[in-house]
Amino acid sequence: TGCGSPQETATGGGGASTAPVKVGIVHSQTGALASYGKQYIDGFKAGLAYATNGTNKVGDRAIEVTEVDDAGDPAKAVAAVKDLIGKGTKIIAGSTASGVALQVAPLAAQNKVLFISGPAATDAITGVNKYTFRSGRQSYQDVMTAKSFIGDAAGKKVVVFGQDSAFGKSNEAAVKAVIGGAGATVTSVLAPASATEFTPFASQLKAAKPDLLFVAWAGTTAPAMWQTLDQQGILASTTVVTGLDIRASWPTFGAAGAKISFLSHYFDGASDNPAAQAARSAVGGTLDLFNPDGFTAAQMIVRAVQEGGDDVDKMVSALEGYSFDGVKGKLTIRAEDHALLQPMYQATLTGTTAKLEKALTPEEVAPPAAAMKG
Amino acid sequence: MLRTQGLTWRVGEVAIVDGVDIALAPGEFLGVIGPNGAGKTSLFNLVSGLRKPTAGTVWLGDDDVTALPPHRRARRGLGRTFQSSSVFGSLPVRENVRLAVQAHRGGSMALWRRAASFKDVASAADGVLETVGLGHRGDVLAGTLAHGEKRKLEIALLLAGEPTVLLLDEPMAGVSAEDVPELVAVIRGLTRGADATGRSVLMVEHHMDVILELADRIAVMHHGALLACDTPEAVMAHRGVQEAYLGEGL
Amino acid sequence: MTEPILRVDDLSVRIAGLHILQGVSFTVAPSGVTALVGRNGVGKTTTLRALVGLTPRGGEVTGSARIGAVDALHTPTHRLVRGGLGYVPEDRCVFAGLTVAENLRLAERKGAAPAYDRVYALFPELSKRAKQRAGTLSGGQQQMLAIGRVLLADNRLLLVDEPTKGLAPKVVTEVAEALEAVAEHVPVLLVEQNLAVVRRLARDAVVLAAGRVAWTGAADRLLGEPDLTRALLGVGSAGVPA
Amino acid sequence: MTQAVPVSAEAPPAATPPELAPARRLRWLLGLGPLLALVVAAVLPYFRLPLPGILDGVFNSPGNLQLLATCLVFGGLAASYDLLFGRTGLLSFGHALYFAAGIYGTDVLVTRAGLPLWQAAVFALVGSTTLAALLGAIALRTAGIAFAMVTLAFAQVGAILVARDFGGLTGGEEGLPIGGAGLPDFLVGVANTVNLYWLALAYVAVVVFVVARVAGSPTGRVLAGLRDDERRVGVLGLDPYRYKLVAFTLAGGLAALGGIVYVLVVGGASPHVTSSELTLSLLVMVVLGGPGTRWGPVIGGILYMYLDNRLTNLATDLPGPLSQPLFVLGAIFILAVYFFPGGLASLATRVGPIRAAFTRRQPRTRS
Amino acid sequence: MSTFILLTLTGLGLAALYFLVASGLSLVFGLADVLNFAHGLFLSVGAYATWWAADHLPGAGPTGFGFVLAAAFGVVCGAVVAALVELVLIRPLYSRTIEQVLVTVGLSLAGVALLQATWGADPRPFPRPEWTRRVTAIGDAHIPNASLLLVLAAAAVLALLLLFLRFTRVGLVIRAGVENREMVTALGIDVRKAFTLVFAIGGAAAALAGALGGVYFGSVSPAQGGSLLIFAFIVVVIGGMGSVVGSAYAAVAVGLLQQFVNYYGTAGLGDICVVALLAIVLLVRPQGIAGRAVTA
Ligand SMILES: Nc1ncnc2c1ncn2[C@@H]1O[C@H](COP(=O)(O)OP(=O)(O)OP(=O)(O)O)[C@@H](O)[C@H]1O
Ligand SMILES: Nc1ncnc2c1ncn2[C@@H]1O[C@H](COP(=O)(O)OP(=O)(O)OP(=O)(O)O)[C@@H](O)[C@H]1O
Ligand SMILES: [Mg+2]
Ligand SMILES: [Mg+2]
Repeated sequence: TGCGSPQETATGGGGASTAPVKVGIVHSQTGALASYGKQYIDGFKAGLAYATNGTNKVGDRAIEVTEVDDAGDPAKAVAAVKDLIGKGTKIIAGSTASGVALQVAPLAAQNKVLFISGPAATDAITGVNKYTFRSGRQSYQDVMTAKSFIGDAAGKKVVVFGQDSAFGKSNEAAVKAVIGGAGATVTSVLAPASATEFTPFASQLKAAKPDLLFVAWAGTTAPAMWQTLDQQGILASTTVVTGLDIRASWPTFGAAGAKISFLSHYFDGASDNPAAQAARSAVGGTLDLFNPDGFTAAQMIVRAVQEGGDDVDKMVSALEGYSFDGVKGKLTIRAEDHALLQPMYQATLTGTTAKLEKALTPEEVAPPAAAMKG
Repeated sequence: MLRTQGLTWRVGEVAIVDGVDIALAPGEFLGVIGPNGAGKTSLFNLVSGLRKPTAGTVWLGDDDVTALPPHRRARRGLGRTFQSSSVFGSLPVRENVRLAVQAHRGGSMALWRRAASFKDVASAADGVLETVGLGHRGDVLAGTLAHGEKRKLEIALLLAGEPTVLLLDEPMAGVSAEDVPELVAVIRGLTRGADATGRSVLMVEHHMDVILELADRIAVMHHGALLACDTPEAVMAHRGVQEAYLGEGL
Repeated sequence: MTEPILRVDDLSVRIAGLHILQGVSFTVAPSGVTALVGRNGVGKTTTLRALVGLTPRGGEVTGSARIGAVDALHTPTHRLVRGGLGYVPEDRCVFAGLTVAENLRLAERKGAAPAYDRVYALFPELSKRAKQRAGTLSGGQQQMLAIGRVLLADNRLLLVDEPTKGLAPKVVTEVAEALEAVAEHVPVLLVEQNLAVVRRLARDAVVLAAGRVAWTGAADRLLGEPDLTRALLGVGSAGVPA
Repeated sequence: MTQAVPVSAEAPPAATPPELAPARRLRWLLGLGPLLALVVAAVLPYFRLPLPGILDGVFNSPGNLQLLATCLVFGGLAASYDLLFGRTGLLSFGHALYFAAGIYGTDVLVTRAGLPLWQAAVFALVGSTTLAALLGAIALRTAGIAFAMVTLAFAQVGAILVARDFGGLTGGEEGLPIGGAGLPDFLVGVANTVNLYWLALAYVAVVVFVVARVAGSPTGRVLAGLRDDERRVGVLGLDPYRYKLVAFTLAGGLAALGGIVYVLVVGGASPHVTSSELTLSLLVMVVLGGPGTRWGPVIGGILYMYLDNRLTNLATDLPGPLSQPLFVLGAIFILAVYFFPGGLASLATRVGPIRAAFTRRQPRTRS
Repeated sequence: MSTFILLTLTGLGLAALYFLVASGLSLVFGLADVLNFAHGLFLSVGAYATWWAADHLPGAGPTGFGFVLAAAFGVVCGAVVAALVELVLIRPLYSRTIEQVLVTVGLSLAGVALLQATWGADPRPFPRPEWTRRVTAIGDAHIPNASLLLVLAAAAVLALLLLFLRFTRVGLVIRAGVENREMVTALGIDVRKAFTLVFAIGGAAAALAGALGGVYFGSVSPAQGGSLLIFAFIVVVIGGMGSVVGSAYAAVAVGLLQQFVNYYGTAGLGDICVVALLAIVLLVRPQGIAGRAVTA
């Protein structure tokens, strides 16, 4: 033990061009989003192998990945990230939960490290600061996809049914902006995330008689919610659009599934290209919703290291505007706000098999450019 | 000093205390006797305000205190002990008394002053402890005191409040025979002693000789009602008392 | 001198730091009533509760107590009772929410046919009020129920704690008579404040003072000699026991 | 009579408030001890001390300082809860509400309203303390389990309000990262983690000092009295309700202060802090440490948070259910009850006799 | 009007769920003074056991009699687990309420984590007999059969519990024990057997809630029990600890209040109203609707 200043923090690989590059993955290994986290990390490993041709090296520098569990708790995530940064890590990725992403992003800016947010869907991450990127899709792109279901929105009556929570509210806002902006009248019914009995809300939705019902509901109560909407005859009477969740959830739709039009971020079979094939074989047979996010994150990191070495600002500028082929197809990191422009999909679910209806080009679903906040 | 009129407490249809009238002159010592369950403790509960009477009134001095909560009555100089001794078991004896003293002197609501810094409280407390003969036990946890000592401590807590009217509920209960004379002396001190200025005492006790030794008058309770209230001699002679209490009736 | 049904040796009870019973030793004859007397708070109830194994939590019991061959201090309460020990607690403790009939039914013991006829013969009141909630009974009736409960089964020994506590003289007499009848078949250890009742029922007497046995002997002697009575029970006009 | 149990269950295993314990020889030394500990804890960050097994890497690495800061905050929070539970005998299941109020109050005022930190902190503190006073005034009309349940229910409302994200203030389940002009630079950035550590340390010191000071005050006496026998206190001429309310409010205020520190340490608020689990785990911390003692609760809180954080890192490598931090934590709850009946602090009193054996002076009776 | 019927009946369905959890909780508290925070775990156990049995247990299945068998299996599991918890964990801690709270809280954390480690955090599709997926039309109100099933089940459980308590000897012992445990032993009865039994009954009821709740929600997930527990507690306290009938009243009150406020008021207001109701009841009547006054 020697003396040291309490302010000092270890300094990266010390520039030595052969020192390994430290990468920290802070994601949910336990807690409510554990399975999302699992898919992410599987995808990441596949992506790293793919982008480095199996060497896990960039040039002659190994990529040294540290996985940390945040259990979905921002406090734990922040502690973990500070620890990693303190040990000289310059690249952080992961963030399964939006809450985590939002609280880690500021750290990236404060400490000038690269942060590539994972499955977290919140729009607030796009353009939050110069050092924050995202490897997944954002709510806005979901909604753009939903819009594609009703063709000309003008004069249509659209209702949003969502959780009375940040997730629900951000979707509501997006729908108002996107579909409402296109001339539809948008109203919304928000239910407490803790609700277990959905009949009151179902009755309200029924009374509204919408042309399009956009449902933003995540979490363990979803099956009960769908069952109620189905039983109250809502699925039969209007077009209902919602996001297609991970495979494990497909069976819980039961009969209701067939009556819903799904927008999808990704499902196995939505795309087919070298990256997808590589990913598929790497994760063992079938891809799932959040494999691509991990895969893409790895591709971005490799790119950043290739171009930037240990200089974070170089990494940032290397990523801005970068366009490449990922699992989903052609991906582009928009320079202004670091939005990840990517294809989205329309799908139908019969029993437990999803079928691709239509793939939408990145441009069709591109969110409007936001100003970079920090 | 203390006066009750038609004091009654019913639980359901049974009258546990039934129209009791007592009057206590300054400096007077009134003994209360009666069989178990006669309503003695209940009477005390009504007088000290732990229970609300269903009928009747309680006067302290010249004012009606029937509506006042226990702590307000205590401030007006009414102090009591409990039949089943209750002291602050997790506190040292000395702290018990200091708490009582400060409760009486005010200044309990002082979050930021060191309790130790209240020298007057400390000295007053020690004084009281000496009076009841617990001076040497100050540092012991009250919970670990022997029963008789607890009784003394209770009386100390009472004295600390410098009350003008004292209610003692079976102070001798569970006090081993050896301690009795001591305790009797202490209690006598309450009224007769130097520091006692016209202090009135109401005492429940099954221990007849103690009562006879101390009391100016004796009230006999039976089934909640006042059977007799007279000089010791008269009461001992009283036929009803013999029946009700000493049970010679059978 | 026949073998005593209950033999208590050097029984000590400490509760919350109080040394309540300080080495109590006495015996109970196999028939008739033995009175356990003493002023309030000397430890009569504590003694009985210790014998049935109901000493409150945190209380420690030492010494020995044998009911016949049974080691009372190391046998769980329910076993003792099933073994024929009847306990009538100080404050009756009938189940206020249950009817009289239910209170009695509860007291039926496995393996023994309940002797309702005996109980109803002693306390006709109870059969009349079978459907009434025990909580609405008068104190005296509650006491009868409490005693009736234990009489349902055949006991080897009854422990009865202040059955006349807070009862009107008339009721006291009734209860006394009932106990008298009971005592014909079963030995009784009776805690009683009312000396008249003691005089009427008890053959032997054990006097507790300050957690110790102060005197044992024939009840008549105790109550026959006023000085002794006074000295031990503090009833009367003078003297504190040595 | 059996029904008396849940009510009396309020009162924790009574321990004499050390402040009121009979003065001992060398008391001044004992007084100095804490000061020494504080100084040591304060300068530790200047040494790159490796604590293998306990912390990975050197003591003053940002990660460890962050972890310690979090632990310290909860040490203080537990101590504030002990003022309620251990010192006054009030079993509240809603204490975390005031902690959360401090957190969200500060966060919202700084991030949304753009107030400078110190102003936000003052407002949050005053606001939360007032809240505690108001809710306490209602809840304290009940007693025992009822009191516990009312406080639990109030906390639940807090959780609902935060989750519902009224007017987009709290950020709902996503939480609200603290930021904005109001935030002083020396609290921002990994390099400054040590400042957060010192801040948390200061907080613990403040709480322990305040609690000790209050426990040693005339009011402290009354609180101890309330824990033992409320009825008696009333007969002494004091209004129990007033004193209980004072304790409740003060404890709430201290918790809110903790919230203010916590939001800075973590750099944001998340709804986890409103969950009923947290409120219950406070009870665990205090009982783990030893209720009614000066250091027990602090140690309990620190230990609890340490485990809670470390387990997430250590456990994940373990097989089967052991990979679930919550499983291990829950198991620890249960084991703690059986193995530390009187809390960790009771270990001290257990070794007491041994110590006495060495020092000639015959030991004074202490519980 | 049809909305009213719909809300009422579904509200009762919710109430039924609360009651099934609360009744056991209430009995356990009333008799044994145990604040059982692990009670929600019994529900999860019942749900998972049923789910597991439906496709592993021979003879059991997702529909018809097979499902009944599966549910029965779940209920048995719930009862057994509850009994074990009482025997192993609670028994050494009687009349040490604080420690009990800690142990049961710890148990609930560990239990949920264990389920998660075994079957993952995501909801699993729950076996649902054909009939329970359909609705019954009353006027033009479509009542989900699942909630009707819940109401019937809860009513049956209530009736059985009352009959059991009133007419069986054990029931008598339990009622007496709730009043005065000590005196029951003094009559020669081993009251601790009754404790275990009450835990088992409570566990069984909760497990039934789990099995039917699974049908009702269409899925099962580890945290389900915990989320219901808070409300169950509120119901118990409002109803009066130890009173089965009280829990029934309270459950109905809470269920309907939530349902109607959520529809006519703004969403989420329902929960807050429930808490308000709790506060009011307790301030007016600290022992709850049907509870015995707690003597301090
Ligand atoms: N809260 C209550 N509810 C119903 N009855 C009560 C209540 N309190 C006391 N009683 C009854 O009132 C009667 C008088 O009780 P109290 O304690 O006043 O008697 P006491 O004269 O003090 O007897 P002892 O000499 O044993 O102390 C007893 O029969 C008791 O059972
Ligand atoms: N649980 C307890 N905790 C502390 N002290 C107790 C406890 N139970 C009894 N005592 C004390 O033990 C002593 C003896 O009590 P006990 O009830 O046995 O006396 P008793 O002879 O039955 O009196 P009584 O004639 O009034 O019934 C009393 O001083 C009482 O205060
Ligand atoms: Mg009395
Ligand atoms: Mg007695």
